[in-house]
Formats: sequence, C-alpha cells, structure tokens
Amino acid sequence: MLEVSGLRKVYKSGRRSVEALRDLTFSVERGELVCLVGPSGCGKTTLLRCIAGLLEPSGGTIRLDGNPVSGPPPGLAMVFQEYGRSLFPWMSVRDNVELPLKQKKLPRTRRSVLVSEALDAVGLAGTESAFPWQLSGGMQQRVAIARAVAYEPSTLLMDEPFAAVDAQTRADLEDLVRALWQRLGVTVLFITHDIDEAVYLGQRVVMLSSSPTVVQDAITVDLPADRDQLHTRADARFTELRTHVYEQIQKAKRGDPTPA
Amino acid sequence: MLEVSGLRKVYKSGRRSVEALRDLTFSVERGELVCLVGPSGCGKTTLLRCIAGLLEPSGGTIRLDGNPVSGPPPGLAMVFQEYGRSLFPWMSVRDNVELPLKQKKLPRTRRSVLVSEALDAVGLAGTESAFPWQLSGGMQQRVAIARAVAYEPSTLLMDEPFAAVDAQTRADLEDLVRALWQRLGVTVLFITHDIDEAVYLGQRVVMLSSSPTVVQDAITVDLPADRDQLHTRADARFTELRTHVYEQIQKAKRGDPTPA
Amino acid sequence: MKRVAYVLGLPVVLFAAWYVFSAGSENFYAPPLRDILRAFARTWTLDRLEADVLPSLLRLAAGYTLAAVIGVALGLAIGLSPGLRATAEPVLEFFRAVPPPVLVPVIMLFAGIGDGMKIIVIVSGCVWPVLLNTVEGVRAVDSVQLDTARAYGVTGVSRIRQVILPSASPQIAAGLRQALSLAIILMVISEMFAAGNGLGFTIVQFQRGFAIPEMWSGIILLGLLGFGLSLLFRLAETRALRWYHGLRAAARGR
Amino acid sequence: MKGLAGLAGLLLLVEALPRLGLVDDAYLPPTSRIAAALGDEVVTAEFWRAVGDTLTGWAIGLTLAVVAGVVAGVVIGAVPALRAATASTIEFLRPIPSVALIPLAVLLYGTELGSTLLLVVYAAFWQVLVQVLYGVADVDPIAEETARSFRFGAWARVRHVLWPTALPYVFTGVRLAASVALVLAVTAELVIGAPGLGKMIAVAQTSGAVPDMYALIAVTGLIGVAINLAARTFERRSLAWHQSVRREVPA
Amino acid sequence: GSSGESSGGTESGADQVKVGVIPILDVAPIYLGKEKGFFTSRNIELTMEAGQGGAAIVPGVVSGQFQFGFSNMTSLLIAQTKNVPIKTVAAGVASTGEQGKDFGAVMVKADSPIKTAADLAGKKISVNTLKNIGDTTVRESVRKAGGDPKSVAFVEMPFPNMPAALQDGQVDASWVVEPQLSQVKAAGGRLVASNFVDAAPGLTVAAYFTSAKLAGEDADLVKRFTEAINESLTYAGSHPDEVRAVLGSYTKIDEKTRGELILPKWPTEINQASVETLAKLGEQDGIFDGATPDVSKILP
Ligand SMILES: Nc1ncnc2c1ncn2[C@@H]1O[C@H](COP(=O)(O)OP(=O)(O)OP(=O)(O)O)[C@@H](O)[C@H]1O
Ligand SMILES: Nc1ncnc2c1ncn2[C@@H]1O[C@H](COP(=O)(O)OP(=O)(O)OP(=O)(O)O)[C@@H](O)[C@H]1O
Ligand SMILES: [Mg+2]
Ligand SMILES: [Mg+2]
Repeated sequence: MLEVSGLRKVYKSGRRSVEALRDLTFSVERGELVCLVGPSGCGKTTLLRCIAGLLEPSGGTIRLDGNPVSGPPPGLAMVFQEYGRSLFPWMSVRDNVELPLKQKKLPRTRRSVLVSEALDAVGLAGTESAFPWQLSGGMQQRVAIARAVAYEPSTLLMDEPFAAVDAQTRADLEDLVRALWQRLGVTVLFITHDIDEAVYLGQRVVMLSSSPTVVQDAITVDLPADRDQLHTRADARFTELRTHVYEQIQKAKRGDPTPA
Repeated sequence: MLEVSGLRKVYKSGRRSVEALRDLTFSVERGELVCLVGPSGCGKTTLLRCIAGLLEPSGGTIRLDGNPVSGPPPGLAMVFQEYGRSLFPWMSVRDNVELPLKQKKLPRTRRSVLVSEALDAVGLAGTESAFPWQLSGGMQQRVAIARAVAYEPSTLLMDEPFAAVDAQTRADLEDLVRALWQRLGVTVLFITHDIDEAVYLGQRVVMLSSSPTVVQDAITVDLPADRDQLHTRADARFTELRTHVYEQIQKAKRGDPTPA
Repeated sequence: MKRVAYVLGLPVVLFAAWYVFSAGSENFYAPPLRDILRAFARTWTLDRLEADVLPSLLRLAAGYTLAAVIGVALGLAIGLSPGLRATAEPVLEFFRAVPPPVLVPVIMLFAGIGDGMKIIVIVSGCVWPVLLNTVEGVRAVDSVQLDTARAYGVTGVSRIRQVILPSASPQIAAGLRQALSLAIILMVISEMFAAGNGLGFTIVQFQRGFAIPEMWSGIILLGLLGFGLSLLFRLAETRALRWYHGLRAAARGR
Repeated sequence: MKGLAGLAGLLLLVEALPRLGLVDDAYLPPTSRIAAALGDEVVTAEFWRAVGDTLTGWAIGLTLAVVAGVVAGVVIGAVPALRAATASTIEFLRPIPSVALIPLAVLLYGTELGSTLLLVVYAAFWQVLVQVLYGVADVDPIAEETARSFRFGAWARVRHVLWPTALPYVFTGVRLAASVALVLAVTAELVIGAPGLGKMIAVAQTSGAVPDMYALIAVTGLIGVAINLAARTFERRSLAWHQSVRREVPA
Repeated sequence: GSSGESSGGTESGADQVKVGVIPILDVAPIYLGKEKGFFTSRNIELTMEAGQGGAAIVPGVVSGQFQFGFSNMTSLLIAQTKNVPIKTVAAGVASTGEQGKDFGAVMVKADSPIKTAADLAGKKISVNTLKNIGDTTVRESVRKAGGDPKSVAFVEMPFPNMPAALQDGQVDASWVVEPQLSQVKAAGGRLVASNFVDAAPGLTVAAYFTSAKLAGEDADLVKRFTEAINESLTYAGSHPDEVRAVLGSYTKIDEKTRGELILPKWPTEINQASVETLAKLGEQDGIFDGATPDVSKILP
C-alpha cells in the first residue's frame, strides 16, 4: 500500500522558489489502479518523482507497504513524461528494454521472451535493432512503455504515457495496461490529461488542484471491472463520471478551492 | 499555397533502411487550416520536416507559393514534437520566445509586447524569467507554442503541439490557434492524434495511412467557421465527421489500402 | 575520392608553399624543404625506424593506455562524487601546473631512469585532458537518464558501464583525442632525459649535433606519426560512437 | 574547504616521506624546509618580478591561444567542408612538441617575450581548438533545427546555439590550456632563459639548491590551483543552466 | 665605437651586447668582469642571457639575437663539421690539469667496486649530453687506464639529477662538474677519474663564440669583447675569492659549497693542441658522423 501524507515540495533555485506541492494526502491500495489528473504544471510529475524516491520531498511522508520511501523501491517501474530523454540513445531498442531485466538477473532466455513479448504488445515488433532516435516520437514512447511492461513490476508509475500515440494505439495500450494490471496485480499510478482515459482505466481518479496543489477531489469509478473500449465508453455512468472529473478540473484551473 | 506532390522519404542508416513516406500528394491553400492525422510512426513528423525545408526528401517535390522548398521559408514557425529539446536550456523563457523576434529585427518595445501577449495567451504569465527546465512538461510545450505564436508567422507547422497539456488548457489553446489563424490569415498545418481536435480545428482533415505511407483519405470539415468548444462538439455533424476519421484511422492501422 | 582530396588537399598546398618559399633559404636553422626531404629519406631508414621509432611507439602505447585508463577511472570517481572533487581537485590542479621537465627529476627519484620513468612522464602529462573531460562528461549526464537508471534499479557497475560511460563518451573521446597528441609530445620530452634511443632522443641529438635538416625531418615524422595515430583514433571513435554521430547526422537530414 | 584538506594531505606526505627516510632528504626535502626556502624567496623583489614575468607571458599567450582557438574552432566546426579540409593538417601539426620549436623561437625572438609566447600559444591553441571542435559537434539536432526553422542568421546560430552548447567543452579547453600555457611559459624560461620563474628554477637546479627548486615548483603549482579556482567560479556563473551545474544546487 | 646594426648602439653610444651563457661556474669571469667594469670601459653594455644549453644559445647567436655565446669545445667542433656559421672569439674555461683536483670528474659511490677508470668498462655512466665532451673524455680516461672504452654504456641526464641517480644506484658512475661534484663528495662519493686531465694537458673545455656574420661585419666590437673577456679571465684567475663571491649573484649555490668547490683555470689562450686532441677523440668515437672537424676554421 502506498500512503502519501502531507506531502510538500518546494523547488528552490537561486531567487526563484516554487511551491509545486502544498499538502497532498491520499493512498493507493496494493494492486489498485489509480489515475491522477490535474492542470498542467500542478505538480503531478513532481509527485510521481517523489513517490519513486527520485526526489526528496520538502515535507510530509511517503510510505510504501509501511516503509518510508528513500530511494527507488525494488520492483518499481516508471514511464517518464520525457520519454525521449529516458531512453538511452547508445542502445538499441532491444537493449533499452532488456537492461532493467539484466539488473533483475533474469536468465537470458526469459529476458528475450519478455522483451519480444513487450515489444510485440506495444506494436513495435521488428524494430528491435533500431536505435531510439531512429524512431518516431510515438514509437519512442512505446519503447518506454515496453520497458516498463517487460519489467513485470509490482508498482508501476506512468506519467502521461500515451501522449504521443494515435487514438487507436492509445486504446490498445490502455487495454494492455489493464490486462497487465489484472494479470500481475500491479499497483498502478497513472497520470493522464485525457479524462476519458482516466475514467476508463482507473478504479479511482484523484484530481489535483492547480498550484498551490492539494487534492481537489477523488472519485471511485464504479464501472464494471471488465471494460472494453466500445461498451464502457458508451455507458451512461461513464459519461457522468467523466463530466464530473471535467468539471472538477475546470474548477481547479479557475482556482476554486474545493478540496476533498 | 503549399503543394506536396509525389513526396517520398527513405531513411538510410547503415544496414537499416526505412521508407517513411512512399508517395504523398496533397495541397494546402494559402490561409487554410489543415489537420493531419495518421497512425504513430507513419511519417507525419517526417512530412512536416520536409515541408519546413529541414529534411531533404528522397523524391517528389514541395512547393510553397510556387517556389520549391530548399530551406526553411521565411515567415515559417514550427512547434516541434520534441518541444523540450527545441527550447534552449541556456535562455530564460522570455529570451526563448523573444529570440526569433530579434532575428526578425523587430523593435524592442514591439518584441516585449508580443512576448508578454503570447505568454499570457498560453497561460504562462509570470514564468518569464524561469529557465525551461524549471517548468513542467506541459509548460515547456506551451513555451514552444508561445514562441511560434509571438512570431506571427505566415505559415505555421505544429507537430502534436498540445500533447502534454490538460484538457482544459488544450481547449483554450485550440481556440487560441483558431483565433490566431483567423486574425492573421496564417496557413496552418496541424498534426494531432486527437481526432476530435482535428475535426474541431481544421477546415480539412488529411488522413495518412500507416507505413508505407500514402494519403489514406481527406475530408472537408463542413462545420460553421465560428466554432466553440461547447456547441461545435455537440453538433451531430461533428460526431459524424469524427466517426469517419476514426474509422479511417482504424483502417489505416489495419493496413487497408483505401487511398483517396 | 573526394575524401582523399580533403585529406591531402591542404597539406599538399602547405608543403608546396613551404617548398617554394624555403627554396633559397640561407638561414642555417630554416633550411630549404628540399634538403629536409633528402635528409628524411637518408635518415629514416628501416634500421632507424626499428631502433628508434619502435621503442618510442611502445612507450607511447604503454603511456597512452595507462593515461586513458587512469584518466577515465579517476574522472569517473571524481565526476560522480562532488565531495571527492572538492578534495582532490586542488591537488590535481597543483600537479597539472607543474611542467614535466621539472617534474622529471622528481619522477626519477621514485621511478629510476628506465622505461618506467618515461612511461610515467607520458602518463603524468597526458592524463589531464582525459581526466578533465571525463569529469565534465560525467557531470553532464542527462538527469532524466540518471533517474531512469535509478528507477529501474540500474546501479553500481552496470550504471557506470551502461549509462554513465556511454553518455559521457563523446566528451571522453574529446579528451582521448587531446591526449593522443600530448602523448607524442611527452614521449619526446621524456626521451630528453636519460634516454639512449627513441624518436625524441634522436631529434634532440640532431638538434644538439646541428644536423638541422635531419632535425626538421624528425619533426615531420612526428607530424606524420600524429596524423597516422589520429586516423586510427578516428576509426575507433567512429565505431564506438556510432550512435552519437548517427543521431546527429540523421536529424540533420544527411 | 575540502580542497584545503587535500592540499594539506599532500604537504604532510611530502613532509613525511623524507623524514621517514623513504627518500633522501637531499633530493626531496621535507615540506618545512621547502616552506622555509619559499619564505626566503617571497621577500625578494626578484621573486615577484619573476612571478610577474611568468604571469605576463602566460596571460598574453593564453588569451591569444583561447581567442584564436575559439574562433578557429567555431568556424571550422560550423562549416563541414572546412572541417574535412583542415582535419589532416591539424592532426599533423598538433603532435609537434613545442620544445622542438625552441630553436625556431630563439631564432625569431631571442629571449624576448616573443619566444615564450610562440611556444605558449602553439601548445595551448590546439587544446582549445580540439575542445571547441568537439563542443560544436555536440549541438542538439533539434535545437539546431529550431534555429534553422526560424531562419536564424549565421551569427545568431553561432551566438545562440553553437556557443552555449560548446561552452562546457570550451571551459574544459580553457582549463587545459591555462595549465599547458603555464607549463610552457615556465619551460620556455627554463630552457631558453627568458626571465621568469622558469629561469629561477633552472638556476636553482644547476646550483643544486634543492629546497629552493621545490619552493619554486610549488609556486607554479599554486598558481595553477589559483587559476583553476578562478575558472571554476566563472564556470558556476555562466553555466548555471547546464546539467552539470544545476544538479549540484541542493534542491 | 663603430657600432654595427647587429649590436644596436644606444644613445649613450655604448654597444648593447647580449651574451648567451649557461649560468654555471664556468662563466663566473664574465659576471665578474661585468661587475668590475671591464666591459663598460670598452663601451660595451653587457647583458647575460641564461639558456640551458646549446639548443637555445647557438641559434640565438646565429640569428643575431645574441652577439656572443658560450659553448663547450666539442659542440663547437660538431658545429664546424656542419658548417654552422660561428667562430670562437675567446677562451672560456680550461681544466686545472691536476689529477683529482679538477672541476669535473667521474664519481662513484663510496662502496662501489669500481676502483680505477679501467673498472668503468662495461658499466653505466651518466653524462649530461651524449656524443659530446663528457663521453669522449671519459672514454679517454678508460682507454688510458687500460679498459675497453667501447664497452662503457653512457646515459644522459642533467647534472643536477646525477647525485640522486648515483646514490640510488640507477647508474654505476657519474661524470659531474661543480657544484654537483662537491655535492657528491659531501655525500661520500669517491673520485675514480679526472677525465679532462686525462684527455689532454691544459684542455680548453669551452670558449666564447660569435656568428661569422658579426665577426665579418663588426671586427671592432669583437676585438673589444675579446679584450674585455681576456681581462676578465685573467682577473678571475688571480682573484678566486671574488669568483666565489660573484657566484652568489647569479647562482643559488649555497655559501658553504661556494667556499669548497674546485675552481677551473681561466687562461686567455685557447689551447690549440688540446682542441685538436678533442677533435681526434671525437672522431675516434664517431661523434662527428664520419666528418673531420677543421680546428683552424673555428679558432680565432
Ligand atoms: N527543476 C525544477 N526547478 C524549479 N521548478 C520546477 C522544477 N521542476 C518543476 N518545477 C515547477 O514545479 C511545478 C510542477 O511541475 P510538474 O512537472 O510536477 O508539473 P506537472 O503536473 O507534471 O505538469 P505537466 O502536466 O505540465 O507535466 C511547476 O510549476 C514547475 O514550474
Ligand atoms: N532518423 C531516422 N532514422 C531512421 N529512421 C527514422 C528516422 N526518423 C524517423 N524514422 C522512421 O520513419 C518513420 C516515420 O517517422 P516519423 O517520426 O515521421 O513518424 P510520425 O508520424 O511523426 O510518428 P509519431 O506520431 O509517433 O510521432 C518511422 O518508422 C521511424 O522509425
Ligand atoms: Mg508532468
Ligand atoms: Mg511525430
């Protein structure tokens, strides 16, 4: 279980000081899939970095399964918003996906199975030997996703992972994430700007306010666990939920303080 | 007027050779706003780079107002898909936006008006003195947009320019682009993965097939010129059009050859 | 064809100019190129190459390799640890500013007068560009790449081998390139002390023996040596940094 | 602060080595004796004149080398054809040791400043040039394309894109060149006998005045440390935006 | 004074003269002479340029940067075989001619098995410059003592490094000159040969020289310089205490050593016979690359 309480982060550099997160408290059950939405610049990436142990919070605590997070916890995979920069340009696509698996000390055969399965799942079979910079933006992003998927993590943090892919691929990837989540029981924290996506994917949707950032609202998505692109999105409850989230975000952008 | 005819681009590097564009022919009238959609990796960025004169096509011709494009034409502004890397990390946000204006030799006062207007329009007032790497992903993308907007171009090429911003901001920016286009009579070529966005924004939507890439289809968006987020998107014709585009893209992804 | 023209074009022009302008030179220390070339053919016979150039090259290879290894290893350590950098930098800067000719006697105190001393002299001079560039290259590794490695538990040796070194490699290459020609220079300097053979020794002997055309021919040989080694270096670099050059060339549409 | 600890360690080591009999103190005297010799030196006007002479040669030579290296590097680096045409010549000239040019320098300038400058500039120039060439090649292609798409002129591309990218490389180049220039300035004085610290070292050496010699060597080393300190301070200011510097600001 | 272009007259009319010297014991007379005014009285304003050796001094003289230079005889002979346009103008320094009491000698460590010059055969000896006056004269010592001169292995290192190298056993013997000679003696070193003495009686070790151009164009200046040098040499020869004192002005030799070191002889005449012997020895050892130096061409 992931518990964030009273999280605060202030960036200081020279004269400039930005309070990215003011006071965040929420928790994610083990094996839960939570989507996080919020206006651009509200601190979602900052939050994810803190949870991953990559950034030192200025205040508050983060606990994963009861232990305070001080560095990246084992079994964590992360898809960075800056997908392009998070791929190593000196490695082929295959090596990029395989490297974390090597760190996990998986045997070679298992690695190669995982790598090709993951690349297949994101629709990149055949590009194994290309370098990341020979791929289109969307393809690069999918390599980053494949890397996380192949890792078979126990906690998966994704920062706008589908921003650069087309609608159809996006739908496929959404289903991929849900399938992975159901198969492995991963805890997933998923940042997106696409409200439909948040509602379609998540068990819960947490909405952040704009800066100074607090939790604006959080809803439980009471849609059936078996979802599919056609029927779920056509569901009346789906529309209700998405409208609710949309309104909250609009409020957040206007700066209405309606903390949950 | 922009005319692309028989455009072909093959990337060769070592043993690998990728035919990114096979045979593209279409044209954009002067002052037209055309949206371009297509599966991830189909060559949209490649096409935009060729049009901007940044990349040498392997075959075919591109003409702008009758002149073959050999380098970036004057009055062109481009928002790159890799927005993060297209901002200069050694300059403040203000300087990043202002630099192209200096190149245009605009007087100082005019520059400062344009810069603050543009930053205001994308919702970044107050970050002028920050460095790009101190901003969130969405904010960086908006700086890149502000740079293009402040430039008051006669041709505007945008490569998934709203991929990293939240829904509300996205809507605002869409309206900003339409307003700019109407005010200045800019020729706009707009790449997006959001089908609704393509239909909402464009006078026409050009759909590309998946690799080997040709023009799969092109539709004229016969919605009224005065559009707004609430009513236009609720229009029945809007839904029809977006369904059409969606189907075409699905076809393209499956690889059905239905060239226009 | 075009590449050959590029490689040879300017040198040919320069040598031709030298040839023409020096043709009537009366100056004892700046003899006509004609004489120098004649001396070259006369001096650098196979025997001479084996007796003097080969030992030099061996020392050069040993010194350069050692400097590369030390420079990269130390540079990694210093680049990764700001604390170590703060502690070690002044001491290193201190030694960096001491001229090799005055350092040699001190080195001789500890290393004797054999090849070991000469190799140490080469190392002591050409380790710096490698070291400095490695330090800067390591410091400049992209933060997102570092975060990615951390998040996926890529730590320790594999972090260094798979992430930090490749990322810093373009700058390390710059250092190695610098060090290569410095190594040749230091080879010459080291052979000015307690040497009995070697290219540098021979050139110094020519200089002292007033064999000026021979001396210039030796300098030309040094240049050729540098040129040859840099070709090898470029070959190695092109292979090792294929991703880097590819990345830059690809986006430039060439 | 930590840097002082490092230097103190070195001083201790040099004090200990001869005291423990690991080296003969006739050839490597302990720190205290060197310090005493240094104390005797620093009160003489001759010493300060020598330091002044050395630093003059160093500063002028370094300035010339850096300016020439940067200009040549940017021009050559920015024009691929020029780069291809000059590469072989550069590789040919670079490994020619400055010391081999001593007769030429004396021929042209005697023991005047010119001799020292010739050697200093020749040696330091290449260091800067090579660094700049690599730095210019490091430009992010997207940044370059951005500049091209906005039709930046040649100067603007150099000024706003090439230069900032190359700057970290240039800094390394200047730091390398600064010490090479110092080394060559001292060496030139040492061998040619142009006035300066190097000449004093030579005199101390031939006279068997070992502590004096080490004291003078230490002075060159300390000058090097001071130069680096200045370079680092300057770097922190002008590279505040760069990965390497921004990460070190505590968050 | 008929000051030529090359010597650059000043407003006061005195000739500006630069002399390239190595700042060692050998050139004490010129420093002393300058102090005593032997040069100013001949309308010469003297500056000493201290180079580390021939590499810096000879080109300086040839190019006219210096008017005069100081060099050992063997180097001058080598220069002659290569037709370097230079000519000697005055004697520089000469051996004392006394076995065991010369200003240069071959030294070994106290406990060295080497007892005589003959034992040097097959050993490693350091000299400051290979193929020069050091190794030819040391070979002559070995030869005269009945050893095989060919089997001696010479290594090159600067004089100041030799005491340490000898002490450490990096070399078996060192040819050193003052002040290193005193230093080695103080460290317990033992003398095995006085090579200059063995080479030739009254050996002229070094001389002052000028460029052929200056010798031809400004004979007057050369003449005045020679006179001044000769006066200096004579004065130095008869005032050893002042020599020891003047050393303190241009070297850093400490006072105690200055008092102890063996002074060379400073005759005003170049000993032509000894030079010819040097030339013969050099030829024998192959340091002229097969050429034969023409002694008469370099002597004044
Ligand atoms: N390195 C930094 N230095 C200073 N300020 C920073 C830094 N990184 C982020 N910030 C600031 O912190 C705030 C939150 O940034 P963050 O990247 O977390 O936003 P975000 O919610 O991920 O936005 P987006 O949706 O646009 O990616 C922003 O105002 C940003 O300017
Ligand atoms: N530098 C390159 N070298 C080799 N192949 C490349 C290079 N750049 C792009 N490609 C290939 O060209 C094809 C088209 O790439 P492009 O970036 O134009 O796609 P895109 O339509 O913009 O995709 P996305 O929507 O994912 O950004 C891809 O298959 C890609 O692998
Ligand atoms: Mg973000
Ligand atoms: Mg693209």
